[in-house]
Amino acid sequence: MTKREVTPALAREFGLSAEEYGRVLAIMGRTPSFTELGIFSVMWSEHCSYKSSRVWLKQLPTAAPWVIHGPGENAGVVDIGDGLAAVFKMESHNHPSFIEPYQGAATGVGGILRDVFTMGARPVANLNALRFGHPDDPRTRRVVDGVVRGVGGYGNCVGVPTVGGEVNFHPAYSGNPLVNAMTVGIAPRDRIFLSAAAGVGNPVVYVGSKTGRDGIHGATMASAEFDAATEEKRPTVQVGDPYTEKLLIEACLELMATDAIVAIQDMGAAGLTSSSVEMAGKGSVGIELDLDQVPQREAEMTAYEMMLSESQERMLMVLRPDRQDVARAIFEKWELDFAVIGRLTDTGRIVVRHRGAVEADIALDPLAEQAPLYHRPTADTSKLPLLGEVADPAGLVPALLTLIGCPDLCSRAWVWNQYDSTIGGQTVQRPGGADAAVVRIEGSRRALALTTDCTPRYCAADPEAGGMQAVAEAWRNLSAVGARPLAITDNMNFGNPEKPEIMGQFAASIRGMAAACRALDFPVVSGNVSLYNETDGRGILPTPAIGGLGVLEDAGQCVGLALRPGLDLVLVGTASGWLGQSLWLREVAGREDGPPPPVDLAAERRNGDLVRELILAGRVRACHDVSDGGLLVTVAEMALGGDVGATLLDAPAGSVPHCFWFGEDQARYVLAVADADAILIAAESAGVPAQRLGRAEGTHLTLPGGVSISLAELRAAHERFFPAWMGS
Amino acid sequence: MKAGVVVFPGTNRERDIAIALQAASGRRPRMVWHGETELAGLDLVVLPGGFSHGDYLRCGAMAARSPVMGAIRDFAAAGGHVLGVCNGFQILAEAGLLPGALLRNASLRFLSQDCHLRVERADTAFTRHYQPGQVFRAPMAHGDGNYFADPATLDRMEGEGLVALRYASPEGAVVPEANPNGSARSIAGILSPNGRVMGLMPHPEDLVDPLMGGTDGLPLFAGMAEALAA
Amino acid sequence: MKAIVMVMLKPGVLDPQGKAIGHALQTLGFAGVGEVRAGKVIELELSESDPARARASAEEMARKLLANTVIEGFHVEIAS
Amino acid sequence: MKAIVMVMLKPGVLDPQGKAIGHALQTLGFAGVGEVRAGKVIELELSESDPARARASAEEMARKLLANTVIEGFHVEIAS
Ligand SMILES: Nc1ncnc2c1ncn2[C@@H]1O[C@H](COP(=O)(O)OP(=O)(O)O)[C@@H](O)[C@H]1O
Ligand SMILES: [Mg+2]
Repeated sequence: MTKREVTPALAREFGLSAEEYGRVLAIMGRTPSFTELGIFSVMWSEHCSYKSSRVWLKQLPTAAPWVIHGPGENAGVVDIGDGLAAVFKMESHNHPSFIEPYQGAATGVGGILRDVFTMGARPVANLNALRFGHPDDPRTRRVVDGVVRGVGGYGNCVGVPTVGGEVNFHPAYSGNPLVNAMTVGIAPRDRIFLSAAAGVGNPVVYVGSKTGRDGIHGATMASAEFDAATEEKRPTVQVGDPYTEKLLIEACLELMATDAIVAIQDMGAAGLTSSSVEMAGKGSVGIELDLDQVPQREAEMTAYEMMLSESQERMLMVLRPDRQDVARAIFEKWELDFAVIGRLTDTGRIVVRHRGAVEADIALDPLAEQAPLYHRPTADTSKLPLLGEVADPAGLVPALLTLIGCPDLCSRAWVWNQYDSTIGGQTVQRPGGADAAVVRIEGSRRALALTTDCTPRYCAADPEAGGMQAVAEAWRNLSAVGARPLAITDNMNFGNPEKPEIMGQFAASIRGMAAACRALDFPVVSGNVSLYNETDGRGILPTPAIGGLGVLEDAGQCVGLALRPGLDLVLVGTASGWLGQSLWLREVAGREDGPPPPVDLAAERRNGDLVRELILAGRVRACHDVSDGGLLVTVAEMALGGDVGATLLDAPAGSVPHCFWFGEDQARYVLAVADADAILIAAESAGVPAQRLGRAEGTHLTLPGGVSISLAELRAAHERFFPAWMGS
Repeated sequence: MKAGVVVFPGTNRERDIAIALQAASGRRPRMVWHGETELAGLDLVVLPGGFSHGDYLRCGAMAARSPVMGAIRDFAAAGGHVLGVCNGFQILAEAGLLPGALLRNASLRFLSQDCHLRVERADTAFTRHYQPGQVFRAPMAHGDGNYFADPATLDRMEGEGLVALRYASPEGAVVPEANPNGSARSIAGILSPNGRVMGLMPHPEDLVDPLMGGTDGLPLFAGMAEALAA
Repeated sequence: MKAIVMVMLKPGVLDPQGKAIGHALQTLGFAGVGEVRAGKVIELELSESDPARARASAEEMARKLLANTVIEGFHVEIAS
Repeated sequence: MKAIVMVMLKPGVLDPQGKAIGHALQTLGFAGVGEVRAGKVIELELSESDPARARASAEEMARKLLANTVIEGFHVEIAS
């Protein structure tokens, strides 16, 4: 890219406001060079600086005795016992996935994997939380097809099982799908690698793939200076190479078994710039880079291009000088590039040289400390009035068929069948088998439970309740397999933060999440913020996606959701018949209305603790939390899971049947147990409401009053949508 | 049984295979790097699943031409036993150690799901712990498992009893509905004429522990451990 | 009339497949191999008998379906 | 010198990808599309400057690696 004269207009093109550019001038004491301006613009971008969200994120609780590293590192780290730590994080690749669904999703998976293995953890599981436009929108199919292929294409090839996730559809995501990828890894708890550089004189080493002109600063793409010739060289969509990533994982883990690494950081957004600036900044040292040494894929790359390239599958390390050869041998064995591209200094500055010229020379402290931080105005989020009575237009069985077959509730087998979920040989609960995926830790009885959750329609109606609900549901899904919930990662997907109503949604969601995290002892240890998810001025539904992690001491104690014949069904929790924002209301009554179900955090905790205790005591054969679609959908999913029918008792006296069976009250679980009476007694002594629901038997789901529907018919309705829609 | 597990760049199910071999034989297999050519002392060589060399160009194509394959060819010629699973099967076919080729799944999608396999030959070192006609469950995870050979080759293979495993319904019926990837004659696993080289697409190694939902795959490894006990 | 549509990644877009093939050729001892790019070729039997119209139609197919123009370019040849 | 190697499935080998493309073209409203076959193209930059020798070498690469002759045929073109 040809250098251009640095002017306030160019700064604006690079996404810096006049005030921000003024700050750049003050820090530099002169007009910055083209490359320097590029460095400031990416470091101070929303993506790297969290300038709109930082003030709010601080409100999230991040500590607990088992938290080893909270937010601020490449990923969160928690103690899972046996001298091991789980390392995990979730990250969005929303915009790239709309432009190029396959590569956008694939590189999203690649990026989050690097965040985890850069800390010394072997990745053991991937999850993906996906939101798409309405299925009737002609664009949606192509996006779904590409995203699912991309997630699978990358994860399957690197050999990390994809064990869970979620899929939602809503018109608000039509021009703005959400692809949130989560990776979980395991490391010895005393062998965690961090990114703070140390040791003046130590070599700065680049490993992985070569650098090309991939994904360079979006702002400059619109530059009027582009002509036909540069058009060909135009910053391009990043293409992922999972094969190289697999080699990079093996090479890094092999090197991490030695004592060669002082600090390590993946090159993610803003590539070499953010990795070198952050490593040096965190370690309070200076750094010198010689770009002539950077492995390059294309000819004639400029300093600007190399500093801003987002080529995939690259890492930056600081090594002990006497271990450089050991490291080089390992990377050469794995056929990866290895190059010493600089060294640490004591100047507190980043100095970038290329072809004999100093292309950038910036003091690191002010670059970090004077980064913009905005207290953007927030508008209060209005609450919807309570729903009045809503009559049942359909009857229970037709409503059940509609719900269990609708895009938001139907079987996701079409999706997860494209993801290798068994590789590693440790997957105890695969997708669809339980409320959380369960992955055993190789060589032990211990296991991790993993889930992602968010109900965006609740968040849109009441962001605070929605944020709370998302955290509570993640906690509930972990409890429902018998795991002890430990911590979450989050992915805050919102619209334009410059609009007060969007910032209001953000702030309220954080408030709700923070309250739930505190009440459930479920801190946030990592996360990601994705703003400006808008097309033509219309924002997405506020979507604070939550990735939850829990631990089981003995994988053999976990339960799935499949019914078995002869068991009693018990509902734990209270059914008030809450229809506001329920799927029944939307799919059956045709309304999106009312406030979402309130979250009673004390009840969540009490009910979940009881359920977990019962599971670990071996008194529960199957368990499923009650979420989207309500009680009858929950029971139907359990029946389909075990291929056994159930006979249900009457709704309690005084309740309205369709409200009872389809309401979406929180803090509830359905248990399948051998001895319901004993469970009811246990619940009573714990102060937890519980009631008998029915019994698992036969080949039909039989509702009170004797109406019944065969499992075969239910299954056909449940499994129809995806294959029919995608044409195979 | 002394087993070697070959690791190509991009192989990713070597740990799964090692776990299954150890569960069955009590012995840790030796990991053999793709550049090695020394296989002396081994009773069994396993080529595990994965995406060797990214599976770029064609699945298994580049791995089939790597140095270790010459050694494996000699090892097989000298009567050694070789098992290729998934990518390993693709590599053996690309190397010409087994007939035919593995094409894209008929659905053109990666398929990760359980399938059922009917045992067509129970008199080999690999399958001796199953009964003839027995059906067992196995996970599968591949994009290119659609077995192809020309009709004459298929007829010859059937005649010589070289089909080891077929996709079937849980009840053992070999029907199109139970053929997940479009394989010719529902073929899931085949043998070399001397019965000492076997390739199969599914992953019995991922079903050897009740915690993972069953032990249907264990007899494969137990059978080899018994037959090849040194 | 036969149309042959060749679809290749645009210059500058990473081509992991081409890279791996080049590497493998080198390992197999082929000397003098420089850059390798991998792409797709689609052969279409068209009922159209006018070459110009056949080309125009194949090009439209490439734009609409055969190529992903975000990352790929294409090239059409007409044979009879 | 540039060699272009086109690799196609042999006649008689089922080509589900070609079939799927044909079907999709029809759905998009393209009329008069008969059989569709999908294959691969590999472009090689060769240091060889003699066209005949370049061709011979590309053909050997195809036989040894680029095509699986159990299922695929190939065709080499030399451009300068
Ligand atoms: N994108 C996905 N990838 C893998 N598994 C998925 C995906 N979406 C949904 N699943 C799986 O489908 C099952 C049902 O999902 P969901 O209805 O969201 O569960 P819940 O309501 O219990 O949280 C879960 O096992 C989940 O992990
Ligand atoms: Mg759930």
